[in-house]
Order: sequence, then C-alpha cells, then structure tokens
Amino acid sequence: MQTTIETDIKQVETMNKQISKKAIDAIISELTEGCQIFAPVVQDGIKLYKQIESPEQINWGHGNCHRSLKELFFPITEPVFSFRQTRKGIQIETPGNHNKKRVVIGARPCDCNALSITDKVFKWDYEDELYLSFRENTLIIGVSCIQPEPFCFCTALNLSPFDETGSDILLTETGKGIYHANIITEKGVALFERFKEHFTEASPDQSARKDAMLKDIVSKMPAPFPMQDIKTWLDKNFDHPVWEEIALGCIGCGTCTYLCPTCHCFDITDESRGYAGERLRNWDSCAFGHFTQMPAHQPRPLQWQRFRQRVMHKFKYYIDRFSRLACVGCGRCRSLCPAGKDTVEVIQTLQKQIDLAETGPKTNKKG
Amino acid sequence: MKKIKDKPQESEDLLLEKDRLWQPRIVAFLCNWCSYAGADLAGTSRIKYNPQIRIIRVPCSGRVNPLFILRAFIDGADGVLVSGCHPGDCHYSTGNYFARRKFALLKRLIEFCGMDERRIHFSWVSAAEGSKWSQVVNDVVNAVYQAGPFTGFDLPVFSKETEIETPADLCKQGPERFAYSIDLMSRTGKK
Amino acid sequence: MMDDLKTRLKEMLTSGAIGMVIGYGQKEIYMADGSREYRTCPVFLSRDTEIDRLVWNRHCVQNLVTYLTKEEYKESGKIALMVKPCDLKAIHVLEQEKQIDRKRLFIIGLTCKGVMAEKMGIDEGHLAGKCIKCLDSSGKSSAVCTPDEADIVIETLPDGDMPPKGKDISSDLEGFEKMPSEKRWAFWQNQFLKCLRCYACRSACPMCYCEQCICDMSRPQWIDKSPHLKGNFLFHIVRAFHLTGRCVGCGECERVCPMGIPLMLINQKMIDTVKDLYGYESGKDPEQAPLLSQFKMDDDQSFIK
Amino acid sequence: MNHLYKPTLMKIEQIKEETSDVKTFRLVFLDPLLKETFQFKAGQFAEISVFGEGEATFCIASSPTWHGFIECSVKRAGKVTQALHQMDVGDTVGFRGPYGNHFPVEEMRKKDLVFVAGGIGLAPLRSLIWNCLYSRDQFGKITILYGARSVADLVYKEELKTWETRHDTYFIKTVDPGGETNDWDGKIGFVPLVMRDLDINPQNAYAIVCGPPVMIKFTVQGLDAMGFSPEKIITTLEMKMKCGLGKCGRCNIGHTYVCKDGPVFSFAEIQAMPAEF
Repeated sequence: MQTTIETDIKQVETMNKQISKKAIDAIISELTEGCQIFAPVVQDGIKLYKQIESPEQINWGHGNCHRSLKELFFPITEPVFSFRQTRKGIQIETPGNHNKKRVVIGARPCDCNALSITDKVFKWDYEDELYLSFRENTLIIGVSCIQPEPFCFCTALNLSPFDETGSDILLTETGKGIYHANIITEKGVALFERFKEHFTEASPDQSARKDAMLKDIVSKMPAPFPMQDIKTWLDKNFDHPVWEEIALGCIGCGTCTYLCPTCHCFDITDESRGYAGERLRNWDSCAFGHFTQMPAHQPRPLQWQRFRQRVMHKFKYYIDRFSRLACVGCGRCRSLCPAGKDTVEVIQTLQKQIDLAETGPKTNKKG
Repeated sequence: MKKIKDKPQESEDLLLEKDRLWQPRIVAFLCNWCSYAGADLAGTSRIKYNPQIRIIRVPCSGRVNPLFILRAFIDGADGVLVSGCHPGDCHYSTGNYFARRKFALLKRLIEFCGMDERRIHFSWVSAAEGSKWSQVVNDVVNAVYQAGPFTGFDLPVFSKETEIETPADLCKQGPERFAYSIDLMSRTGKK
Repeated sequence: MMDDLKTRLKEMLTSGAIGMVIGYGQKEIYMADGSREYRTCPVFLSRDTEIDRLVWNRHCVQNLVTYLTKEEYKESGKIALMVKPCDLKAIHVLEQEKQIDRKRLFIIGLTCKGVMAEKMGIDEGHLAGKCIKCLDSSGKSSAVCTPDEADIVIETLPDGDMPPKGKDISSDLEGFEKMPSEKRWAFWQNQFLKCLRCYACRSACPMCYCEQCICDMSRPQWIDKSPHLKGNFLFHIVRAFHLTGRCVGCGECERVCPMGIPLMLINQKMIDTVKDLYGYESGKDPEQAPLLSQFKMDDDQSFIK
Repeated sequence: MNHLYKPTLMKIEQIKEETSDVKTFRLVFLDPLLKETFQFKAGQFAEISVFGEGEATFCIASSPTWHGFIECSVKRAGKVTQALHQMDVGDTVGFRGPYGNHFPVEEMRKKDLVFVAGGIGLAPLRSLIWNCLYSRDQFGKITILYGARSVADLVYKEELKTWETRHDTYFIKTVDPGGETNDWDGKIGFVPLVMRDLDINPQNAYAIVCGPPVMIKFTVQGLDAMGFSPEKIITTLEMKMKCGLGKCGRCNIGHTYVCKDGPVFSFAEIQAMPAEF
C-alpha cells in the first residue's frame, strides 16, 4: 500500500497580531474565572502542564514539559465510569468533568501538533467522547520554540519549531515581552474577538523578524529525513534481521511510550471495594510483555518484536491508517531512555539499510 | 465486587452518623494455633475488649505477607495488628522467626515513609493468654484511636502554606529540562 | 591494557568461546543545534570487528548486569560483561538466587574511580552518590576499587580529573529522617503522585527479574494497576520491600526514573536497616543465605508486644 | 455523558456447563427495547464485563437468527472469565458490542461449506453454522469437522448430536489420540489428519476454520493442498483486545486492527500480514 505522509492541515486563514506579555497575563487573569487554565509549571524539579490560578505560576522558560500535552486530554488514569451495586441493580455513573471550558497556555508546537495526530485515532470510525469532549472544550495557546532543546528533531520530520498545527493561537516571542500572535482556528478567533483590545496589528518588521528567527533556528537543526523512503522500506522489511540488532539494549520499560505525545495505547481495568467501584482507563505501553499476553498465546514474546512494533507503528502503520507520521520529534524518548536508545539513531540505521539494499547485496525480503 | 444477597445496605444516614462517631477500623491477622485460640479463650472466659477489631485467621504469622498489611491500609483500615505464637511455640516450628524479620523490616520501611507508628502493631499471644489478648487489643485500639482516621491515601491538597520543605538536594527546584549547557551533556565524553 | 583486552575478546569471539560482549560504547548523536555529541551507552557486540567500540569512562553509569536475566540475551552463548566493582555485587545476588550460571559469564572487571551522577537523562556534574561511600571506604589514596572476582581486570582508570564529589546519599537520608512523619508521608505522596508506572525502575533493576511481576498479576490483584496515588504508593513500597536484603544500591532505579523520584532514598534506608538489624550486606558473598530465608534466635523483637 | 466505553446491562438467563472449564452463558438485555431490536452478524464479538473484575472479549456464539438473547461460551482462563464462571443465573453483566466484521454469509450462498473447528474454536462457527442451517436450502453441501483434545473437552455436546443426526449435514467428530473413551464412536486423530480423508470438493466451496493456532496452521496447509484458494479459506483471529474499537492499540497485526478489520479474515488476507500472531 502506498500512502503519502501528510504534514500539515491548514485551517482558516491565519491572522497576524501582536500582544505584550502584560496583556497575556491580563487575559489569563480574566480567563481564570469560568475557565480552567493549564500551563507549564515547575514543581519538584520537573516541569508539567498543571492547572494554575494566576499567571505568575506559569513557567515561560524554553524547556518542554517532561510529560506531553496529551495527558490533559487523555489522562494517565481516568475513570470511565463508576458503578454501584444497589438493591435495584447496578447503577452506572459517567464522569461529569468533561464539559468544563479549559485553556492551555504555553504548549510547545510539537505537543500541539501531536494532538492533531492522536485526534485521528480517537475520531476513527467510533468517536471517543472522553477524549473528544476534552478536545472540544479546550482552547490551546501554543508558544513557538525559539530555543530548541538538545534532543529535538522536529525539523528532521518536516515539522517546524513554529508549527501552527494543533494550536488555536500561536505565540512567538519576537522581542522582550512582545509576542507575535497567529490566530489560527475559529476557537482562536473567538478568543481574539473577546480580548480584542489587548492585541495590536503585527508590524511588518515583527513578522520579518519572526521569519528570520525561524530560518536561523531551522538552519541549525537536523535536515529532513527521507521518511517516505523509510516507509517504503518498512513496507517490505518486517522480517529483516536488522530489527533484532536495532532493539539491542532496550530494557522493556514504558518510558518512551509514556512520554511520547502521540502514543495512545491504553488499558481498561476495574477497581472495586465492597459494593462499588470504578472502571478506569490507564496508559499502557507496547513495550511491556503483558500488553499482548493472552492466556495461551503471546504474539510478541521478545523485546525486539515489541520494539519493532513501536517503530513500525510510528513510521508505517500510522501512515497506512491515518496518513500521518506518529512522531513529532519532541525528543523526549531520546533524552530519557534508560539505555540510551535513540529514535533518530533508529531512523538512521533504517536509512543505512536502504542504502545497503540499493548498493549492496539484496537482503532477504519477505514477498 | 460483592454481590448483594440478603444483607440490607447501610443507609446514607447511618453512614453519616457513623462518620460523626468515628471508630477505628483495625484489621488483625491472627495465627490459627496461638493467637486465634487466645482470642477464643478470651471469648469463652467472658473477657471484655474493644470490638473495633476485625480478625482474619491465617495458618501462621509467617503466612502474613507484608502485602496483606499494606493492602489493608489501602482498603481503608486505620490500623493493623499481626499476632502469632511466641518464639519457639510455632506450630510449624520456625514460621514466626521468619515472620519476625519481615515485620521488623516492614515496620521500619513504612515508618520511614511516614506512616504513624501507632497504626501498625505486632504481638505474640499464646493460646493460653486470653487476658493478654484483650490487653493487646485494648492497647492497639487506643493507639489507633489516638492516631485518628487514616487519610494517607486521600489526595493531598497542595497550597503555598502546606508546601513541603525537604532537605536541599532531595527535590531541587530543579533547572528546567535541558537548561544546562550543552557541554555538560549527559553521558558524553568527547572523542 | 584496554588494547590487550580487546585483542583477547576478539580472539574469544572468533573462537566461539564467548558469544557476545556486553559493554560500554560510544555513539554519535545528532543534537538540535547541529552539533554531534558522543553518548556512552551499552553496546552488544557479537562480531570481532566491532570490539574497538568498547570504552571505559566516567559516563559508563548503567548497570549492565540487568541484561543477564533478560530473555533476549539468554540465547547468546557465553557473555563477556563489563562490570564495575559495585555491579559485581549484583552478580553475586543473582548467583545467590540461582538466576545466572557463573560459567556462562566472562567478567571483565573494571577498575573504577567513580562514575558521574545522572538523573533524568542529565549529567549532574558530580560523582554519583553511591561512589562517595565506595571511594572513602577503600582507604587508598588513589581511591580505587578493584574487582576481586573478575576473569580479567582492566587496570586502566578512566581519563580525566576527579570530578567534584557531590553529596553522599547518607547525608540526604539523615536529613530526611529528621523530618516529622507527616511531612515524610506528604513528601512521598508528592513524589509518588508523579509516578507514571512506566516501570523503568523495575526494568532497569538487576534484581527485578521475575517473569511475572506481582504488579502485573490479576488473580489476586494485590496492586492496583492504575497509576493513582494508592496504586503507586503500594507499588513502590512493595518494590522496596521485595528489594530489602537484595538491593545492592546501584542506583539504577533513581537514575532511570523519568519523573525524578528519589527512589534510592528508600532503598538506601533499607540497606542501612538490614545492616543495622542483622549485620547483613547483600551481594557480599554469593554463598550466603538470603536475608529473609534465615533467622537468628535473638533477632530484634523489641517492637513486638 | 454517554460514551463508547459505557456498557449496557444484561442478565444471565441460563448457564450451561459444556466442559470442566467452559460454560455457555445465555444473556438477555435488561432494556426490553434493546432486547427486541438488538442485531448482530455471525462472527462478530462483544466486550462482556463483570463489574469489579473487568472486561474481556468474547465472540457471540449464538446464531443471529435467534432472537431475544445472545450466547457466549467462556473458557476459564483469566481474571474476568474466572469471575464469569462464578456468576449465577440472574446476575448482571455489562455488554458492549457487537464489534468487528462478520463471516461473508452473502457470498457463501449457493456454495458448499466446510467447517473445521477445534476445541472452543467451535464457538464462532456455531453462530455461523446455525445461521446457515436456518436457511438450509440456500447453501450447498455442509460438512462439519469438529475435534477436541479429549471427549470431555467437546463443547455443545447436544448440538453435536443434532448435527450428526440431521440428514442435510455431514458431521465428523474426532478427538486427539489418547483422548478417547471406551464408548467413543467418533474418529481418533488430529483434526488436520482426519480432514485429509474426508470427501471434500474444493470447487465452489468455502472452508471456515477456527481453533488453536497450531490446528489452524496445519488445517490451512491441508486445505491448500486440497486445492482451496486462499480467498475461500476463512478463519477468525484472536488477539488481546481491551476496547474493541480500534483505539487501545494492542490487537494490530501490521496496520490491520483485528478488532475493526477482523476478527474474520480470509487466508489470503492473513498471508499479506506480517507474521506476528
């Protein structure tokens, strides 16, 4: 199957505005009434998206959050419903916290972009209301990456540190305390209309400066990988001996999948005490052996098979199904892998295999 | 989940009433051969003791997996008591010696984590010590009563006032992720 | 010395005396600013041409003993393993628990002068907490520990000056124990709330080799699988208890935790407790009986009514 | 809020003990409207939950032509199935479904059908067999080959007798060597071997296979040798599932989700998949 990789989904014509840091704080203060605000907060030595009460709590630093934005829409653990055995039978109650209006501020473009990827799977055929109601009720104000982290590689996947996909409004710090604001979606426009007085028209030199900054950052970051070629190679090489080699060292923890902004696998379990209990949806990881363990059968008994599943899922299966790469290059898996496994290295190894297949002797391919 | 058969459910009012007059819930793991018989003796001898104790009979104190104790707390116990034969009296000759090591370590471990020491108790009660049993129970109930309801697994409420001070290095209000200079990069030794 | 080793390993690989070398190597990695860095990570070498990749430096932090009990490496024939003196203790525990066959193992002992502290993928710029104790107790001016049970010993020390010592874990522990119990509980609540249950601690731990972990069991399900406070608390306390008398203090669990939970605090506490109560040191001797399958008549029972 | 993961409630109306570890549950919707209107197709599966224990995936083993109830056969293997086995008539379970694709009944019309099943693998085929027998005249010759490890492991014993005595079905039963009893009147031997001796004409026929992976593998080889084209060999796959909706991400084989694109696949489709099942 030959499918092409889409990279960008354009929404409405974007508006270019400008806003000061002070005005942003004012907007947030006003929004805290009637809205839940989430923003990067540093606590206990780690940076996470957390609910805040005032704009001072926001950490505007350049680093990305340790855990990705997905946890606000697809929580680590989330009650699907609670049940209670009564004399009238079993009563089921579904959670009621999904309709609150929420605003996320300070999300990185890679995280926002990842949501447009997970949207696909949660909307596919059956619509997952738990995830989608959170999505619908949340407005996302992204902040462009003007200082990529050491392990970032979004440009290698044809994405940009100023990517607009997934954000409703994208802020870019073009000067001290001055943000260039792209109003991208209808939700963004609605917010803009409400706080019109805080925004000013973006001056041409601001826009020019933004473009120059982007150019400067991208020039340093890794050049795009031929993901289409890699996809073609993956189509044919499920049984290639290189897989066993690539996965060497993987200790089988779930760090990469849990930190990944696009990994969306979950488990459903029940927990109960006495006459009542809850059914919970928890994150799960394809790196775990028990992920696919059936009573008498295990399709992926070895770690390298599970590793292959993850790579294949990101760079082939997802493209086949949803025409998107399931990787945004946020670099979390690279930086925090306990055994120093590196997604970029995996891509490079596959690239080497392509070169080998073209020049060297043919490898044993599956028909 | 349990199935409701004939037992009527506690009404909301009753629960509220109970809440007001809080009584500790204590789970006791008793060895079949000594402590359980001791408790039996206390019963047949008409010795009165506090009724807040829920007894689970186990074959030997060595059977008590530390997990049982922890699970009891998770499932809402306010205190736990484990009781077995005196050293040397074990029906299986050495079960309680092994248990003794486990309990000593478990006690240290969960107290280190911050569990109130008044909530976890161990005792040796023989089949002949009905009165000791009643004394132990009364002591345990009193201790747990002093400690109050166990709320350790309720979600903590964070605010500026309750912020936890910890020794400096434990929980550095760390730098942002990767906001370190690139030459300090992890695990690198330049070639 | 390293060259001798490499020649020997090459010979052994070609002759088939060993099937795989698990050691430390360096790989080039792409950085976002366009530079190339070298990252020290475990390498798995089964061809003699690759042996030159082996390195020994202060960034060789990971405890490679973990791989010995993983299914994927059991079929590789005899394994040559680079082992730091502290990692050797882990091998002892595995031997004691009959998990590995010493005959299937060729130990490349390293002479160590301490490795760097690492947390959440970041080099903290000073020596690891576990190293400080190790260096002091050796009593040697050069602060060197030498493995005593290796098949071959690399006597070369890692290059470079001694990095700053950093803080010893015992002093952290002391400070922590001075806190009132409510504060301690609140501290762990705070920490365990962050836990994702990615099980990196479990996967990286050389002692966590169970084919089915108690956390994955469903009948009976003692430990809630959901990463909420109760489940996380139970998981970490149970894990700490399962490591009591077995943990050798390699610090891998804390190093790999992506949420930066200071797990070694609990483990070090238990190491100290075990030593204090029973004079037992795990990994000291592969022949000694495991802590919890032995007892003494006069074990402490002051806490029992 | 109503959402995908919220089950509807069903009552256990009847429990039949098939073997020592397999029970067949007859379930009825509590909602009278749903009871009347519920429809599914042979081969589809459902998520059945025991509240407090969890959810598990089961194929619907009753025929779509039977109304008012569904049946599921449950082999005791894990937490949920254990809990199900402990339930009584009148207890409530949760139900989500039907999910997945179904057997191509329309294409099978006017064709000869060969059913090959092993052990509990008869459950999904039972649904289809009764579906076909309901409108018997629309199908050609129907051959049913059913095998189990031992006589005690045969499921649906009464229905086996019905099929055996019916004149419009050709029914063969077999047990693995060593599993027979003194009064066993069927064949003795592994399913793929027994199948070899049968009079099967691959022309204008469909073979539907379900059972343990080993049996499927050799049966399919046998069918292939007989001259069945891979498109005409149909089987249902079993993978671990949690959601049944293509979200939870564990049942995929390559980019195929067993819960959405399956569980019914032709052998031709399976050949195109990576070998990871």
